[in-house]
Amino acid sequence: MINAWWIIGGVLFALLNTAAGLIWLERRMLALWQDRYGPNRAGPFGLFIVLADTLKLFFKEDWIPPFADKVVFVFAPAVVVASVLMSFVIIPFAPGIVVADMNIGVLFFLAMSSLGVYSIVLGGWASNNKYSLLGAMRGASQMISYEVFMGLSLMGVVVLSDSFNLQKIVEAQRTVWFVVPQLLGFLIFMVAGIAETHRLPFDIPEAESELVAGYHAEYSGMKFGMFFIGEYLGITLISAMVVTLYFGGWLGPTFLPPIIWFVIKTFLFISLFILLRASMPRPRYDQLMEYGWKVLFPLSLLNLLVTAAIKLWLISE
Amino acid sequence: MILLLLILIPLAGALLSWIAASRNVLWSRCIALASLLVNLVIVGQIWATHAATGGQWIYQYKADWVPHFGISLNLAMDGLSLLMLVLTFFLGALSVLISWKEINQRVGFFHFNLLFVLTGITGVFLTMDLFLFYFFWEMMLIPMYFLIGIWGHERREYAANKFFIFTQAGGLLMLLAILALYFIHGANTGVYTYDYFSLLHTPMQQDTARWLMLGFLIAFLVKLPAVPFHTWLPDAHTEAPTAGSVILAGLLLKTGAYGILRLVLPLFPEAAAHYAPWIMFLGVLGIIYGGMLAYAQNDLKRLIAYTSVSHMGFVLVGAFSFNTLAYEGVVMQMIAHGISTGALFIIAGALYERIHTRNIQDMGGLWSKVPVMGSATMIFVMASLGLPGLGNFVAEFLILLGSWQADRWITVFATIGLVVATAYSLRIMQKVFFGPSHQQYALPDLNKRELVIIVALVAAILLLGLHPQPVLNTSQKTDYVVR
Amino acid sequence: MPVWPFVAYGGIVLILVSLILALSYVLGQRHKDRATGEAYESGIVSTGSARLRFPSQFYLIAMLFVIFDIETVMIISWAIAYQEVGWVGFAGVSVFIVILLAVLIYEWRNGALDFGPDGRKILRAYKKRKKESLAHNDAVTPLQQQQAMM
Amino acid sequence: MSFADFISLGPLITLFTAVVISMLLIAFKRNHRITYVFSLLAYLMALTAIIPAMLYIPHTVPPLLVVDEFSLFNTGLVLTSGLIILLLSYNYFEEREERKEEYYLLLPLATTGALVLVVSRHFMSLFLGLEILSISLYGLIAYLRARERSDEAGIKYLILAALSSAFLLFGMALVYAFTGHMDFPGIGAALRQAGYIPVTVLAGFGMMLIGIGFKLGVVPFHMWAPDIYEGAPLPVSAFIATISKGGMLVVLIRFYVDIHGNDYSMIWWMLAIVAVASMFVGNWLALTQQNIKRILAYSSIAHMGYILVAFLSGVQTGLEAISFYLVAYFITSIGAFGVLIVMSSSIQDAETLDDYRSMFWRYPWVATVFTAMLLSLAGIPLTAGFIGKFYIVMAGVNGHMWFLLFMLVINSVIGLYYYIRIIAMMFKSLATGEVTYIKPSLPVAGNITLMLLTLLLVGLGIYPTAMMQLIQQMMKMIV
Amino acid sequence: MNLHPTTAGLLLAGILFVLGLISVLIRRNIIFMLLSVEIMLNAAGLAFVVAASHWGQADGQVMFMFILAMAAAEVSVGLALILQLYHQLRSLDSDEASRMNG
Repeated sequence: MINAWWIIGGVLFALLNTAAGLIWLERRMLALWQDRYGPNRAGPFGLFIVLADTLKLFFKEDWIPPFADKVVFVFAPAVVVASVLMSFVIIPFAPGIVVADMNIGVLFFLAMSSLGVYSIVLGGWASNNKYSLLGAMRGASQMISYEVFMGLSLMGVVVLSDSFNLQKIVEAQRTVWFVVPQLLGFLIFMVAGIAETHRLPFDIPEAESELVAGYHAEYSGMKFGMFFIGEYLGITLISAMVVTLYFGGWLGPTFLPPIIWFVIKTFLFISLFILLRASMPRPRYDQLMEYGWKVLFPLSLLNLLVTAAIKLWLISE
Repeated sequence: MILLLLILIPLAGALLSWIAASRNVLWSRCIALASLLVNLVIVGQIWATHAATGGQWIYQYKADWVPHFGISLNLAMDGLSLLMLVLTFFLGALSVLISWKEINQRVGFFHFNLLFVLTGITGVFLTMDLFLFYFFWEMMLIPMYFLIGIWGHERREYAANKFFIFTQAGGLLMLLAILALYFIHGANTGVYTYDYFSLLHTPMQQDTARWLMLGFLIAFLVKLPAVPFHTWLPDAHTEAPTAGSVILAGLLLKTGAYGILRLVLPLFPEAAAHYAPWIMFLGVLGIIYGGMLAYAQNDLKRLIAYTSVSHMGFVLVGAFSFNTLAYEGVVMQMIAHGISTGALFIIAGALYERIHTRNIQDMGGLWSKVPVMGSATMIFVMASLGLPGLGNFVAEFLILLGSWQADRWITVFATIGLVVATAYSLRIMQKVFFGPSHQQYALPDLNKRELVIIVALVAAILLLGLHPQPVLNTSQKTDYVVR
Repeated sequence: MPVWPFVAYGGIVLILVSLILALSYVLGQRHKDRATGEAYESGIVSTGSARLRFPSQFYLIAMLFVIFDIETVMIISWAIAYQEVGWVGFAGVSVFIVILLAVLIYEWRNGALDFGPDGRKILRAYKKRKKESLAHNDAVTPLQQQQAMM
Repeated sequence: MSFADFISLGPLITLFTAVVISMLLIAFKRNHRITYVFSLLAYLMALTAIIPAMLYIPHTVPPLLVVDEFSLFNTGLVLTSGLIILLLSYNYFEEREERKEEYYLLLPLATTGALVLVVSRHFMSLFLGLEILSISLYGLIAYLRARERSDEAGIKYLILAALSSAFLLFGMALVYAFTGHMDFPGIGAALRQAGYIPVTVLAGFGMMLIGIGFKLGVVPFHMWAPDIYEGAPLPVSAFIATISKGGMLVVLIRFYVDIHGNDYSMIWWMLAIVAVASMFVGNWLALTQQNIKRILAYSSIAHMGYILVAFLSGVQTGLEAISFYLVAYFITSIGAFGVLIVMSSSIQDAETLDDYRSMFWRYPWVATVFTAMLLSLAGIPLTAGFIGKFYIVMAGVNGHMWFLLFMLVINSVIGLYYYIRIIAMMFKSLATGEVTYIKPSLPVAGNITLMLLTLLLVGLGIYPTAMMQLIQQMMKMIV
Repeated sequence: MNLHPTTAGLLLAGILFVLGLISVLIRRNIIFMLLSVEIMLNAAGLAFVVAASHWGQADGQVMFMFILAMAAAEVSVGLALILQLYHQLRSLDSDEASRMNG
């Protein structure tokens, strides 16, 4: 058993670095797919751009608009970072390497991810800017809508593994990864995850082309940076969750230690996120919402019912 | 069965005359009159057949109604009921007649209400089941309310409301008492019933009996009315249409007296005896106070109304004297008062029809113009003050004789009431028919229809005064509580 | 499971976040220009506050969310115990979900799930209008038509 | 769920299924008439479903529900009343509201709530039924969007109902915290074992009383009633006055019987005070009102007081009396509101006293019905109300509640006054040149319904035996 | 202070409840009133959970879920009504929304 302090420290350290590193990674990969250079000046492969960006953000003006609701304005970006970071406590990176091995892990994840919507609403509202407000409203409606299906799509996994505990869920995938019996659930969860993190192509709340920068139009400096970090942390979180729930978590052939498997899988999904950004056009807001309510929601209910029926039938056999 | 018929005939008449009125008003009147006359003939027949022979209970009829509670359709007729019914249908028929011209609007509904009241009154006089008694008791109210409230004079709504609320309040107290009696009887004997005969000798605590008696008594005192509860009466009588006043004074008041004779005394003899002095005192108070107030009135109908208070005082005094003489007087008084006061109201109505005022200050010197009406009035005024030879004299004389045995002082004061009666009675004659005439009215004397009515009434009152024996005989067919 | 790592982790996260905020506040530069204090609206001078009324569509979504999220809670509580309750429970939750779907269909048909203008619907309505007005034009004068519309 | 459970809960399930189906019906074909006819059929089917359910009584669906004769009787009562209200509604909504179909979802749903209340024997089902009922009612009360008082009434009811629910829930939680049971018999047993009522539980009961009292509209939780009655559409007011109160009353009776409420004088006193206050406040406030809806609201407050008197008598006759009174009161109230519905024009409801001036001469038939209904409310013979009041007084005398009875008598007389005032208004003639603005719609279905109600009213007033036997039968089961 | 956990929990719930109640009584804005009522409901829910944990039963939690569902439905209807009311009155002051009296 590794000392819990080490786990805590390790997880936090890794996460923050990943989030920062993703800035570089994303830009490099986008460049790769779009056939251009990307950041390549500072340091090897332009890696130091991460450092440069961070420093720049810290020294940027910490502007609080005079017309804004100041307390909420400052508070909002902190929420997103904190809530996403908190979500990671339940992720089993490897056997035993988990901050809090909760028996309601999945629920905790859902709870924390729904906290994220607060940062958008509060940030957008506190900015007292019309773009921000509109972005916030859109973001909020998008996120809360997709949260419903997200929770429902997860239930397929819960039914199969009979537990909310993520370690147990991973253990239950020893024979077959849940992506096989739960393909539909996986797809729904993936889509909902993208919408939850309001990543491209579902970045309706920020939508540069129509809303400038959406809910964080008035943010600058490190507060903007925190939204930024929050987004990357979100990507990581969803990837980690997908891996844990559907792709066997740390499971893998024994020639590599479990944690490496986990990291590899997670980074694959992070790359998938970036690939999606590079390749997909943005849907209209109403298309997004209607797609969710009219397609994903009934599908997720159906998925759950069919899964449970088959499982029950198998048990009774 | 015939008893049920007596109730059903006016009920059917009520509905039919209402329906008929939409076709032809005359039919409506005829149906109403006919149904009452039929009933009058029936009871007359019964009276004639059973006047001399037969036991105390002439007819009885019993059928289950709500067996669950021990409520039955228990009807019975003895002498008292018989007399009351004769009076009811007699006055009922007359009131249809007097409304013949007076009521021109909503004739069907008027007759419906009139007959409905009479149905209720018939029921009250016939029923021997306490629940049923209460049922009919309440049933009288609504149509009477309408009679006053729709066809009455200026302040009709006020009067109607007052009448309704007073009697209803009394009725509810009676309901409580009935129910208490029911449960006490049930608890003591194991038989839960509202049957009058079963309840007659219910053993109970002295205190309880007194409370229950008060419950009944107050309902009847309100109806009667005795003095502290009388304030609804002048209003109701004054504002009601003539037929309504006749029914009120002639019949509704009698239900109160009937209730005392039928229920209060037999059910709670000891309690009644215990309170007798106080109640007799109330009676005397009514006699004198009512008479004095009557004297002070200027409104003719109001004056007559207060005389009722005074006369009913005699009933109260007589009823609580606990001897046969007084009881016979009471029955006699009920009938005679019904006829004489009814007649006075009819005359007041006829006058109002002609000169459109009830204020006696505006009248005077009418004798020369309407001598027939005047002489008729004279007869009834004399009856009212108790002139020998007329029904009221017999009644009051018997009552005073009876009460003398019970309480002398009461009797003395009651006799003083007679003096007051003379004063107010003569005032009517003096102000209306004699004396100076202030205004010149061109008014016709009684027409044929009115004449028929008046003659019938005069005949009745004379018969009562000169040959009271049949009535007295019949009234003896009742088991009075004597001590 | 010990609780303290969780608490410690949470504490560290909080400290970290506030540290970042504080640091940027301390380190950040300050300046004051003519338009610094104005809201950014793509270069146009901003008009009024942003405390606007927004479409009730958003309220509708909030209601939908609240209702369906609570349904999710119910379903979740079944999902955790579905083995114990067996087929009976399954039947129960099926009924529940069928009702839920019925509600969804109802809202769908009533247009609660149409978040934007539906092009086809508008086109259909337009065509209908046009047809009607053509039919009208044959029979009535424009004045009458105007009156009819009023 | 066993087969017996299904059959026993048949009426409830039928009605609820019908709600779901008619929701789909509305989704695919929005048509007032179709929806209306379907709802009528649903009520009829639910009523029919009572017959097979009778085979299995008494049947407990542990732990939440119990189907015995008492609940089946009240199920029938609730369903019949719902049906009648529905019959009266068609024309009313046809004339007033553009989107009227949803009414036929909400009304059966609210009825379902009442049905759940009727069969519940557990806090949970009590709460569920109450909330199904309440939440549907919010919608129903505010249904007429064009009318300005409608959503004011709705929001008022919503906040107050939620508040009272909170009280009810907290009270339940306290009781549960002490006894460890949420089913009524369990609580009763636990209390009996303890032998006394601790302060916590007493506080719990008190808080529950607030919640229940609100629904019943008894003093001092009555403030909402007149406003809501005035603002709500008339059929909905009829619903609130009857089914909503009746359902709650049934639960209250079951709860009180199961916990042997009469053994604890504190509970008794709480209810007694409420009863007396309800009678007085209801009647006094009704005296000065000019709006008939408000008069009916206050009168219903007073009637709840009367019912509580029978309730407190603690004898079996009392429970019978309540059942009978409920039947009479349902008929009467729906009838009275029915008259209001029939008399209302499409522009405004006929609600002020002046709208009824001389009504007897213009619409004699409706006026007769209204008179009959008012007399029944006042408890005058030949009407069901008379027998009902008689029954209550009988129960009171049987239980020696002399003081309460005395209060009841006084209040009956006060009550008489304002009922009579309406009647008197109907008989007044119009002053010359005066016109009434109400142009009643007088729909045929409404008139037929009213006729049936009147027949029922008079029928029960003249021949109550059959109903009494039925009630006596079922009361043997519960006590 | 050495409180039994159940007592402490109930006490907390009670305090929440009273706070909510006071807030309902003094607030004039309908939305805030609604919010306060929600607080009261949640206080009741908390009391249920505490009681359930005291007896080691799940009933209280189930009840809490029902309360949650009911509160949600109530908020939905409430918001709709408030929107409509705002449409008419242009205000959410509860004194404004009190045109009926008598």
